[in-house]
Amino acid sequence: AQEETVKIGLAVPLTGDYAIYNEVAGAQCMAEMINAEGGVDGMPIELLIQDSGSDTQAAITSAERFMGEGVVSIGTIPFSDTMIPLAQIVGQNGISVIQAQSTQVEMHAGIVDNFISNVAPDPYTAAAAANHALEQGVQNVAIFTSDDGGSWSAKVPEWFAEVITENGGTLQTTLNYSAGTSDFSPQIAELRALDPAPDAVYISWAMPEIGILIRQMRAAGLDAWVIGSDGFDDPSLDALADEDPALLDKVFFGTLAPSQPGSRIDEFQQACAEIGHEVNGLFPALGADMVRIVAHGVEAAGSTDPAAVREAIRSAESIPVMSVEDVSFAETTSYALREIPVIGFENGERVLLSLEVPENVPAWN
Amino acid sequence: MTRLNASQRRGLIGALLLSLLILLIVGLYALWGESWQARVLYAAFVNLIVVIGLQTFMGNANFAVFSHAAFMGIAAYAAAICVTPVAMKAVSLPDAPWGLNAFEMSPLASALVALGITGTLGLLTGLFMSRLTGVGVTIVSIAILVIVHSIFLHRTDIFKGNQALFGIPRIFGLTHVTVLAIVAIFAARLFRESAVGLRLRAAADDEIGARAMGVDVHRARLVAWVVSTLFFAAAGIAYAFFLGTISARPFYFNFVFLTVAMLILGGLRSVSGAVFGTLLITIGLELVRWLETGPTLAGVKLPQMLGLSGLLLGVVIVAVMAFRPHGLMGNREIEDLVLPRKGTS
Amino acid sequence: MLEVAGLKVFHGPIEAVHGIDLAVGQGTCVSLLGPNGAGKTSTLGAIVGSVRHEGAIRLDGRDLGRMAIEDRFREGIALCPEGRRIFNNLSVHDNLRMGAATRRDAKGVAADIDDWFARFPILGERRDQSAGTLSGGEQQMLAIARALLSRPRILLLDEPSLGLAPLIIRQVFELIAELRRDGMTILLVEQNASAAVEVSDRVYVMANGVIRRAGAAAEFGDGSGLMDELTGVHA
Amino acid sequence: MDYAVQQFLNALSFGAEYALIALGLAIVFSIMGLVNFAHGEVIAFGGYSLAVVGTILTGNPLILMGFVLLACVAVAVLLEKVAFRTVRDADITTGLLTAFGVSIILQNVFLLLGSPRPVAATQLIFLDRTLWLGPVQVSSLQIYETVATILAIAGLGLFLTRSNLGIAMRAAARDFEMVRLCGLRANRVVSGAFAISGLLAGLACIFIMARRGSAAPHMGFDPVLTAFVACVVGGFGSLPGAVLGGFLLGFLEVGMLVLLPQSYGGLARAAVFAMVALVLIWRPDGILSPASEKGDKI
Amino acid sequence: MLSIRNVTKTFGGVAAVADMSFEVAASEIHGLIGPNGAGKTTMINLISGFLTPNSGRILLDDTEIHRMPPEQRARAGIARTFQNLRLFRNLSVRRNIEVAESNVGAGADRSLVEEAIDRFGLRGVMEQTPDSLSYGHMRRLEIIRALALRPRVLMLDEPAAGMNAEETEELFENLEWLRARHACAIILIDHDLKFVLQASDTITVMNMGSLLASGLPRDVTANKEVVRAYLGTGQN
Ligand SMILES: Nc1ncnc2c1ncn2[C@@H]1O[C@H](COP(=O)(O)OP(=O)(O)OP(=O)(O)O)[C@@H](O)[C@H]1O
Ligand SMILES: Nc1ncnc2c1ncn2[C@@H]1O[C@H](COP(=O)(O)OP(=O)(O)OP(=O)(O)O)[C@@H](O)[C@H]1O
Ligand SMILES: [Mg+2]
Ligand SMILES: [Mg+2]
Repeated sequence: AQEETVKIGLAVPLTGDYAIYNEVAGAQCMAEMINAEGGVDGMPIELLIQDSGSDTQAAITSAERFMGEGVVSIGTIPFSDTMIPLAQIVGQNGISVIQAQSTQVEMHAGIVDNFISNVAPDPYTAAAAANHALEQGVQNVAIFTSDDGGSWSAKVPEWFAEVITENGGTLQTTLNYSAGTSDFSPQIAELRALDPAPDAVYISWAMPEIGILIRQMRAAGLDAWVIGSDGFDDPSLDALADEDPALLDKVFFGTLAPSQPGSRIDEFQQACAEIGHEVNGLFPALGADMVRIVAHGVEAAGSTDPAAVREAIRSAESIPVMSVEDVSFAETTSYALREIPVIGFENGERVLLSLEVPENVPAWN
Repeated sequence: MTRLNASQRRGLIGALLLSLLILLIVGLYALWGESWQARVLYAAFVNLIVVIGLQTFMGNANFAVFSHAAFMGIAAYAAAICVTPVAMKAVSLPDAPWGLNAFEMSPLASALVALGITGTLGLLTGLFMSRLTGVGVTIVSIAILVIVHSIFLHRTDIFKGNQALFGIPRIFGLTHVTVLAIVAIFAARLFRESAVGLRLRAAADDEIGARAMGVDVHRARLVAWVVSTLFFAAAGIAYAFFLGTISARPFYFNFVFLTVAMLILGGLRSVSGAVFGTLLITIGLELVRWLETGPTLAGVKLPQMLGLSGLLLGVVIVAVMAFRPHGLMGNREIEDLVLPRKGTS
Repeated sequence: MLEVAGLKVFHGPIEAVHGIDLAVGQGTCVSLLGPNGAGKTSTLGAIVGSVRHEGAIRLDGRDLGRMAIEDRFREGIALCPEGRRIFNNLSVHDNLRMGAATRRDAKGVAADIDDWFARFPILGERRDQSAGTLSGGEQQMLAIARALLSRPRILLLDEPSLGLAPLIIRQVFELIAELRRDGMTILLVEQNASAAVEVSDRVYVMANGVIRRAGAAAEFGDGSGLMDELTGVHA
Repeated sequence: MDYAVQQFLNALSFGAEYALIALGLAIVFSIMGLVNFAHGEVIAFGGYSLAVVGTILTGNPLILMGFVLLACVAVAVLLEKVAFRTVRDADITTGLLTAFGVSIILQNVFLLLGSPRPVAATQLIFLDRTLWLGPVQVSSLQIYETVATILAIAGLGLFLTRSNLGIAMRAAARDFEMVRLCGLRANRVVSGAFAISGLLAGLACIFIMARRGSAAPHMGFDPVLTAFVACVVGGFGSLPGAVLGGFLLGFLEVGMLVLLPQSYGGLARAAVFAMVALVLIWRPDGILSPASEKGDKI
Repeated sequence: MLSIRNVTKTFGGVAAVADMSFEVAASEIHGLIGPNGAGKTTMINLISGFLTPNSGRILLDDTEIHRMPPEQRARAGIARTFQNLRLFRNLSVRRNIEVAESNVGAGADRSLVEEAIDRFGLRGVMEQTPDSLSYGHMRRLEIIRALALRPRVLMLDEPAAGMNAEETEELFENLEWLRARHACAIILIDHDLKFVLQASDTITVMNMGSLLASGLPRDVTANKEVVRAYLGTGQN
């Protein structure tokens, strides 16, 4: 039966520990843009949003509710402990989980077959960042790991180090930290004791800890590169330039989609601001891609039947999205193989340093 | 000596009344409920078992403890690792040590193993928990929570940390957890009215007075502690068997706050309080979740106010503490509302 | 000096004192006697403002009715309470300082404290010990001393002899007599009727929340048969 | 050698920060028997007020520091008035749970009014400058922090044992009404205690903000949890105990980070807490057990 | 039956009990008197196990008990009341008694406690919590609760404090009844000398932690030392 609207459920964390990873703002903005142009095959897109409070049970409950309302797809907390059971449960009704920003490798191990992520898994960003580091002549690296963020904080630095060592570099030391660290002095003392001084440190984490680390390293006279992952891709990192643009001089990160000034994301954010949506940062912006992908699937399938839409998405040669020209799931089935941007800073302004699909991604599945 | 004294008989009546309430709710759902509400009910009953377990220690001994999520997690992981088929574990736990991914057990055996492991850990921790006093109990319980959580996070080869341990057979449904909840209610009531329960409550009021009356305070606390960990274990098993995927995340502070708030609202001194508190907060949270999405009420579109649910918990705790420090029920049990005691003037 | 008229005292919903009248003249000692539960402590509680009450309480003609506890104290009403209520966690010396906390003359306070140590030498010996570890009787002495350290205009004593050895009881009653001679106004609640009557100018006898008898101390002889008479009526 | 000295100084400043927060907890506990878990949110409030005032009013760091102190004192006193006064006579558990409730409310208010992501407030990071003492590099912040903590401890100790108000504060811990019966305005006494704890929170907030450069809803939770542990290890309710516990925790934490092999790095926190549990088994009331201070006799 | 042998307890520098020895025979009422701070309450704490002696021994029928924890001594038959009441505030009067009762074997004499409840006038308040009782009732409840342990030694710390002559008399009669009804030794501390002398078979007088005198009531009151340290010259 033909529905009059295309419904997308978002059982996402607006509060709680993972609140910064939700894709609501970009999705809302994109849905409004599409609806303003007549919708998808004449059907408007409707977003059903519920706060999961970062809690798995709450997310699944909301998802079950959405199922009753006939959604085409669902987005949720981008961590596998929620995405897997949720996908299993909504999969019984043929509904897909389509994530705007999930980089977790586990989701692509074949546990669930109704999962699609708009971005490439973590090893890609690690490899891209490592490749750029090698180009800068980085040889000796130290990495920071933590168990607090799952494989994202624990494994990604190791993948980075793997690429470095495979190309003749050295992993000098692995340092540990925990979420909420507000003083890295002990780790910095360790870094300072390294001989030779490290060329680069890698950490897959987010603000404000990153800011503290950068500041304390620079204050301690360590001028090694500080390299990171998509967690760096947040406006609050750029804000360090207000203190001192030099703080960001030797900082870069591999991320999910280009977000420097003049990039498509940047333009999208400005367009959204004009129609009254504040879309702040990478993760919120990527919600727009997710909406575009679903819209494309509905159009191609000619229906809102979730399974048909999923098939259509997977068989499409290219799907135009907001953040890059297009993505495709034809080869990978569950994630978009994208060019990975490496972004750095010049005088405190973001610049795109490289954009490639890395060839030398460490084995991850 | 199986003859029950007057309080214990009243306890059974009370437990029966509470069970009827639970059955009534399940009945209402069966008749008119929507499918997503089954999940709400399931989660509520799992929480109920935890809150009742909390009541057996916190309520009777009058200490605030926060380690229950840890024990629940231990049981959930133990049951999950035992029950998940070998073929699935090859994918989900490829690096597990000690042959953990090379065996599988029946659900019943897995549950028993989980209860056994959790109970043993309860006993070991209880040996020193029962010796601590005052705030020390709270702090060591927090230490247990943090330590267990760190181990979950760190030993990713066994627990997968904040990633998912998936592929657990989804064995349990609403019926199972309803039965478990009712068993828990009876067990907690009988414990409260037992000699140990009575001594524990006496010691909570006046430890020195109780010792002078021959109460072995440490032993009573130890027994209650171990019993309460078994409740948490049951809840953990039910959680894992229902969801099919677990991670370290749900077994931490957020869950602790939620369940403690439930207990406080109802009143930690009584089992009925634990039940009412759990039900009320569950309903309240669902209401808030619905309100915060900005529904249309009587033709008026309410504004969207996402994020209120967290606030609600805090407000409930503070308001209850300010206006009814002993919770809705205080010292009373459900049967005290229905059948007044003789001789009270 | 202190006048109480139509005083009712409540503990939650329970009315413990049912409208009593009482007067304590300047420089006199008045005893309030009666069996357990008569409402003596409740009456004192009302005067210092720690329990809910109705009716008039006048100090030198001024109504204290709505005044807060601490303000009544500052008007010169000090209480040596039932159960002593010393600060267990403070040293003996600091307990005494608390009694004088509203005084501004640090030297005078120090001198007064030394006086009390001279009067009760055992307290002096325990000067820096936590008051909670004192024996029952030592705590009682401390409570009396604390109440007097503020140099109140009127002193309320609630069973000051409770738990004291005979020797010390005598000392306490001698102290009361001495204070009276020095012009202190005293309202005394006691179980030890004969000793109380002996030091008093006037006696009120209370039972079940009402005043049963009132009169000059002389009318009560040595106070002995008093309680029998009362409890006989209400047994 | 250089490395060892450096790590020693690091441990000292970690310890000083915990001690400062622990003192704030201990003073409220020793006076009111309240385990104030909302102390962390007082610190966070200071952080947010720095962010707000720093962007809309003035960038002058001295004024801002004064303002942070003021904000923390004000919010601590306010919390006492609206939330803790009602549970003043309640037992420890009631107070502790109330404090938890207050902490949850405040965190959510920060979340709703602010944002889940950190709000930048970098006006105080200038406090953190690198100094060289011979070959050893120290942060000026570490020095300020250690000195401030020592001054705070000394000042507080004198205040509580010498001044009438200080003695009254300790007395109020036991018998609130009796303090009033001694003519002291007890509400002021308790407000005073909260003001002091707010002041200590404000100091801690300045140091934390000087390092973090941003405020976030949960920023106070972890340090306060650690400080709470420090209090208990030291002997809850004992001010010297809080200080001792704070420094002990600082040394344990840095020691664990340095000594544990990297493959066990994730267990550093677990190891610290396990040691704390061991200390408590050895001395259930903490190292400097305040039992004598409580002075209870049977 | 209960022997205290050379027991010493010091707090810091203060010897609260110094080298005390005395014997309590089965089914006697043994008065323990002395000035404030003499160490009487400390003595009871030592016997009931809330303090352990620095030196010396405490024996119950030739068994050393001075290293046992209090609860074990309670179950061995040593019961006490407290100078400051220690009732279980959230339990009904009945359950207060049941706490003690739960520690005695099934063979115990059930009717003892029931009779005591009637005699002490608590029958009508069994389902109330102690807070709602008058102070006198609370004191009586403490005694019954201790009695529910079926003690062999019952120690009462100032049971008559705050009672008037009439009530003290009633307490005395209840003690007499108790002695007739249940064979146990009673250690009685009180400052109401008339009451103690009337009730006790033997009296021990303590002063500054040590034994000052002991013997029959009339011998003790005649003792000059006792008069000087405790009673003061010219009795009242
Ligand atoms: N806090 C309270 N709550 C309820 N009732 C109370 C409270 N305090 C006293 N009462 C009741 O009020 C009445 C009077 O008590 P009060 O303490 O004033 O008597 P009293 O004359 O001082 O007796 P006593 O000689 O035993 O000290 C008693 O019946 C008592 O039970
Ligand atoms: N825990 C303690 N710490 C220090 N001193 C103590 C402690 N307990 C008792 N004392 C001291 O020991 C002495 C004996 O005290 P105890 O309470 O036994 O006296 P008592 O004979 O019962 O006196 P009272 O008749 O006044 O109750 C007192 O001087 C008291 O100050
Ligand atoms: Mg009284
Ligand atoms: Mg005594």
